[in-house]
Amino acid sequence: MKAVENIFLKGKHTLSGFEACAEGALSAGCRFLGYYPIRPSFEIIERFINRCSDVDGVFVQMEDEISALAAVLGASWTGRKSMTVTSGPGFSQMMEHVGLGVMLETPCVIIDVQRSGISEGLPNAVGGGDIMQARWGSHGDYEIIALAPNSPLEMFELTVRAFNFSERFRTPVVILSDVVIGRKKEEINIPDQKDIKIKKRKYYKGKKEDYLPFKYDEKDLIPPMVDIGQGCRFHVTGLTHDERGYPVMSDSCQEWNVHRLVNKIRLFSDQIIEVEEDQTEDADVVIVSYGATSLDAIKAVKQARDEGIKAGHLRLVTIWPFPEKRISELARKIDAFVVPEINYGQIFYEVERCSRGGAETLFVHHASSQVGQSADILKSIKKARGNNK
Amino acid sequence: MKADPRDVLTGTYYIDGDIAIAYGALAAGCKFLGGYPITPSTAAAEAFARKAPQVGARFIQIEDELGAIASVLGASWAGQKSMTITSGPGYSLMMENIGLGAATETPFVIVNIQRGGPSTGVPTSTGQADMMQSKWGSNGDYEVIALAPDSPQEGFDFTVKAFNLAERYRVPVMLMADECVGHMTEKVVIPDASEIELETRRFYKGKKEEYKPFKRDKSLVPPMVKAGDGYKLYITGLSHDESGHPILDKKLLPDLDKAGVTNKKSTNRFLVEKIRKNRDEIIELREENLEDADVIVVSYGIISRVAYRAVDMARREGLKVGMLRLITVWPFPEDRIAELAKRIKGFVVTEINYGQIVFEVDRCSHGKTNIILVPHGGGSVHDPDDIYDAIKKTATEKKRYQGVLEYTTSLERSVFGGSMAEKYGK
Amino acid sequence: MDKIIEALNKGIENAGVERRKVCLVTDIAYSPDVVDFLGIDLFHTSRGRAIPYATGMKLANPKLLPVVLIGDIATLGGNHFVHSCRRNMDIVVICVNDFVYREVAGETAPGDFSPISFSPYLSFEKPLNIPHMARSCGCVNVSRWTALHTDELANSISQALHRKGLSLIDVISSAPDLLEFYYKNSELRNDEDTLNVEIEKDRKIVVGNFFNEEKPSFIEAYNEQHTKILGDNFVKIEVE
Amino acid sequence: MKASEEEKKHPMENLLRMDRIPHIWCPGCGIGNAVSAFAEAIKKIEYDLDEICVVSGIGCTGRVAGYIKTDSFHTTHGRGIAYATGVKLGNPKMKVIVISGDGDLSAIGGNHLVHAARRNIDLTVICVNNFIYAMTGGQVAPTTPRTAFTTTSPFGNFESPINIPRLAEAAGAVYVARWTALHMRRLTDSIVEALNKPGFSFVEVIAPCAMYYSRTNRLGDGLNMMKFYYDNSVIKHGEPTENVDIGFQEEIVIGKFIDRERPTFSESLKSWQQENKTGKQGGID
Repeated sequence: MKAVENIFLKGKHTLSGFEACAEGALSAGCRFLGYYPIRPSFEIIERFINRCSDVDGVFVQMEDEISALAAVLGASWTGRKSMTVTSGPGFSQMMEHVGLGVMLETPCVIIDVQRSGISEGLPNAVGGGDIMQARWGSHGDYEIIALAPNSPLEMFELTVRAFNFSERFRTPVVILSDVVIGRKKEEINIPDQKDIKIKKRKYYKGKKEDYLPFKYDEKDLIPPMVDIGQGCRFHVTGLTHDERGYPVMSDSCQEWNVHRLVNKIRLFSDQIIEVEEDQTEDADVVIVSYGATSLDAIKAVKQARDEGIKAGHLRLVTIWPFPEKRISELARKIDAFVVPEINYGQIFYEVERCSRGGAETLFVHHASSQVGQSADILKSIKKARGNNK
Repeated sequence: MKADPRDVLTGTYYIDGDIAIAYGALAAGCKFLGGYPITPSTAAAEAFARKAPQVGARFIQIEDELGAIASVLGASWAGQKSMTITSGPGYSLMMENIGLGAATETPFVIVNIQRGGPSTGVPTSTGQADMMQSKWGSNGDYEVIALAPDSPQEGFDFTVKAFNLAERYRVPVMLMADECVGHMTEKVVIPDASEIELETRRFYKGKKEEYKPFKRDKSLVPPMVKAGDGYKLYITGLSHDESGHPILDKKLLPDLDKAGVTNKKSTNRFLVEKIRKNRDEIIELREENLEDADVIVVSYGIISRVAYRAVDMARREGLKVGMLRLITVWPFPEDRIAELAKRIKGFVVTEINYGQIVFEVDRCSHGKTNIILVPHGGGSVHDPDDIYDAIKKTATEKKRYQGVLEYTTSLERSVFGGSMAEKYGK
Repeated sequence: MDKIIEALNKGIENAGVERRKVCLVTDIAYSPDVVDFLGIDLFHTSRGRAIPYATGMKLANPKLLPVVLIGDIATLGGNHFVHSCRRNMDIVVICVNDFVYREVAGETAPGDFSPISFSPYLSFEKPLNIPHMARSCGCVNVSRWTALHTDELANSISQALHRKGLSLIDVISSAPDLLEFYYKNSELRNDEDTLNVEIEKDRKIVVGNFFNEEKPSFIEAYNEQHTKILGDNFVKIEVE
Repeated sequence: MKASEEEKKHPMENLLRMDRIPHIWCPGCGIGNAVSAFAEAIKKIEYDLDEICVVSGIGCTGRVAGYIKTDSFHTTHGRGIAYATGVKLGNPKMKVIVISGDGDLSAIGGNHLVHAARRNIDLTVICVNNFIYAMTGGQVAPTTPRTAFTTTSPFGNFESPINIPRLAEAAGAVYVARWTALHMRRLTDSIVEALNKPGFSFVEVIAPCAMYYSRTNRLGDGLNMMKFYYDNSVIKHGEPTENVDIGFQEEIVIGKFIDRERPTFSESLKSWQQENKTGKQGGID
């Protein structure tokens, strides 16, 4: 086995987004991958498999996506940071276990390489239709964290951050990636392993006999965790449970349990939300974009500015929780939002909601064939300005 | 078309919602149910299984929910009205195939007897937290129709309605009942078959050679054919064109440009358009006292019955309160909400979750009015006093909130000793 | 893959069944030409769910003859496979078995391929013996051929179309350049115990009709049991 | 004479969550027997209790994990084995046991059973087979014998039941045994053997469901049924699993059917990684 410090890449490397994602997972300390192969996510898996014997990682190809996520949840409780990699239809199959992950407060990362269209759709084309699914796809109430990278470097950085968030908030974190970002090759500068901030799991420190798996910290609503095999001999269940982890079927227990699960993210969303803004200070029209469409949005803003239109750009790095406050704030200042998406309206609805009538909201359907083209976005910017003049 | 008298169990019954739903399905001419047992929906499957062999309907208990929904899709293409019955976790498992059903424009009905979630949650108690999931749960874009009954009688009526909508729009229709409705025993009147109006599937009538499964007219809903009638169908969950053929470069090369360019031919956008454009025909609302209302309570399903009491209490106090009950939750009545928002002081939204439909109300009111959510995690229904209190607060509020205000229920106060939001500085 | 379609065409032809009643249910995307060539309906369902899809079709319209052509039988669809065999559901299942073995009967396969990317199993795992699995779940008609055994395969298919209950045909198939290799390295052993037909390194691929027995099919059992209890009140499933 | 504190204690107190007793199972249920056999077996193998993990799915038997005082997980329906696979691979030191019902393991979880056995993951699976879905109120299960009545087979079950030992064997399990709930000593010994066996071991326990299965089929109370199963079982060690089908109220063949050796998943993975490193295995780069 190689010495640990030599395992991680550092310095300049030319990597595709998918490769960067696998490297990011390794750097973040991911040591377990459960997966089922599905196009186009396989490149991440291949990279991880080839690298993971260096770091004593484990991977397993399960019989379907349902069991892939189940295995990841199980492995996470052993103290290994765990992830799964999938794509649209596979993500749909995982939905039940996203709920279990939330309920058992299991840290794990799900990398969803979105593909175009509903059902099988176009397996090789870029898509953006799983945004709302990431938030609402499992039954029952929960909140989730979802990040959308837009460059190979971000694939690396956000993967690391996703693991950090999952450990900090004890929840599944979804990376909503796509093939445009994943297949893009770039020279990226990977920081030294010791400069990468890794969030450690919050472990329980008290007496073993007194451990209660869901006794949460008043400060941040998160219960400290233990690993399997440490001797705490705890029980956890997907049923509504009390702090001992035992099932209790009452509405007050449900309130105690689920309202906290929702609020542990809702009330601390400021610590999660990150947006990237460009020229929004004086803008009349702001484009709200994420992932692959943000590349076109950047172009459109530049073109619009060249034509003398005051356009700005807000890129969602964190998609969920949604930056409600910032959108509301902007809505009061500007004339219109333009939301380009590779779907028929998902984040658009969120922007419309949060603008609260303050600004007009225009949707641009961005077909996967249009990725790389900014004409439609530019047209909408002009239209938005026209409407308000 | 009228219902077939052989399928309709005309009479007055004292049964629970699950059974009423099963009888509704039979009355609607449902001939196939693929199911897997899950509390609290099993009584419906059991009732169907008892009656099915006698009316030529088939019941099969498949090995899991994924199989159940897949068999329903197959049965629908074989030319029969078909349905499945499930609850939260099973519903989550069905997500992939709901997408397939929507993509192939297969008419079928899913009954979801909602329970407290997430995950296994409280299987024997109520919840309403799968509402957003029914619209957004599968990957990619699609639209569905969802109905919310509030009593066993409506369980029967809406099941028939659900089948009619499914056949008319060739779309998955969700009957979003909940545990309370499913397990509540009440009087159910099943009318004579001649009084039950059924929508028949619109079959293609033209020449065989010219048939294209996804070629549509103005209604945006293409006519259907049965499998095995010699139309050489090619039905796929891949993005397809009018003739149903997948749009893919033959060698499945990971070539973005090729795949991208071809998707212009895709019929995917009709999946959303056929519902969005026909929204006005689909949406059904129950409105009460809205004319003079200052505050409108928005609710659906079982919780509307609790809300009625709160509204009653408030009315008696002289507060001008109206009641808006969503019969169709999806598609969402955007225009009506926007219209109402302009002239009232606030919406009070009550649902058994921590905020789902309330966000839609918030979106559609465009910041014109206050929105108060009275949440509940499930396991039981709201205390009407909480709703009453929220109504009163909204009626007297002078301030305009930014965003949804979450009302601190008595349950939250008793469990957490106050408002969580206040405690953590929100 | 074309070879299997060819055999299927021949099989339907030989069986003499009404062609349009045959429905091909698959989880693999085919070129639309296949539909025209075969003159039947094709349903491309989600991964692994072709068997229950066909089950629904058969029960909703018992006159149909669903043929399931499926690649993910052992992985995603494994459970449906197990239980359909148990039920003896009235469908034909053709399993496109495409795991890659580099060495068969001591010969190394030509060409370069990556065992990780294209095999349904990781290369260090023991693959499933599909005929034996089917057998132990209660399936009573099991055969295996390579994709190049066109005539034998067609025979199996036409025989399966006439049979009641589930027939499993395991077809060894993979990249076109390997078909010849597999064909060459196969060995015909009819009525071989399915226990011995495992595909292993350095061993020939055993093909043949392994098993053919009578057992009431799902629909027969359904009709029989309900008639027994309900008598005239029962509406039978009419197949013919 | 007063009982001492020690005597008052339950003999299995260090293994059971006494704060959760009384349990949810009905009087006359066979799951309790399976649990006590399991507890006895754990005691016998003298394994560090901290390094044992029990995973179960959903259903009556799915609740077992909640009563056993080790690290224990009550997961989703049918996915107990998949979850346990993650636990075992994540921490190979753990002894991971899946205890669940027939519906959970063989219906919805059938695929995971097959593939865990094929991979030969080092798990012990104990399946309590009561021929019915009892938690949801008595629906037909894949194990329900022909002609038996249940709520979703109101006119008698017409499907052939699955023979789980045979399925497990065909998939590649290294240890397969079946006992009834009254064969306590033999069942305990069998679980001990299974626990000590590296690889995928499977023990089926035939148990009565006194609430639903017996009621819809008029089979008397739990004890009658247990006695019936006991009296009508024949022990045949090494019997080919194809002969161990179960008919409605017919003879049940029990015993240790399979005990064989195969490399486990971790062993295969390790040797593959070794080969891979020395460059013997081509194909991936």
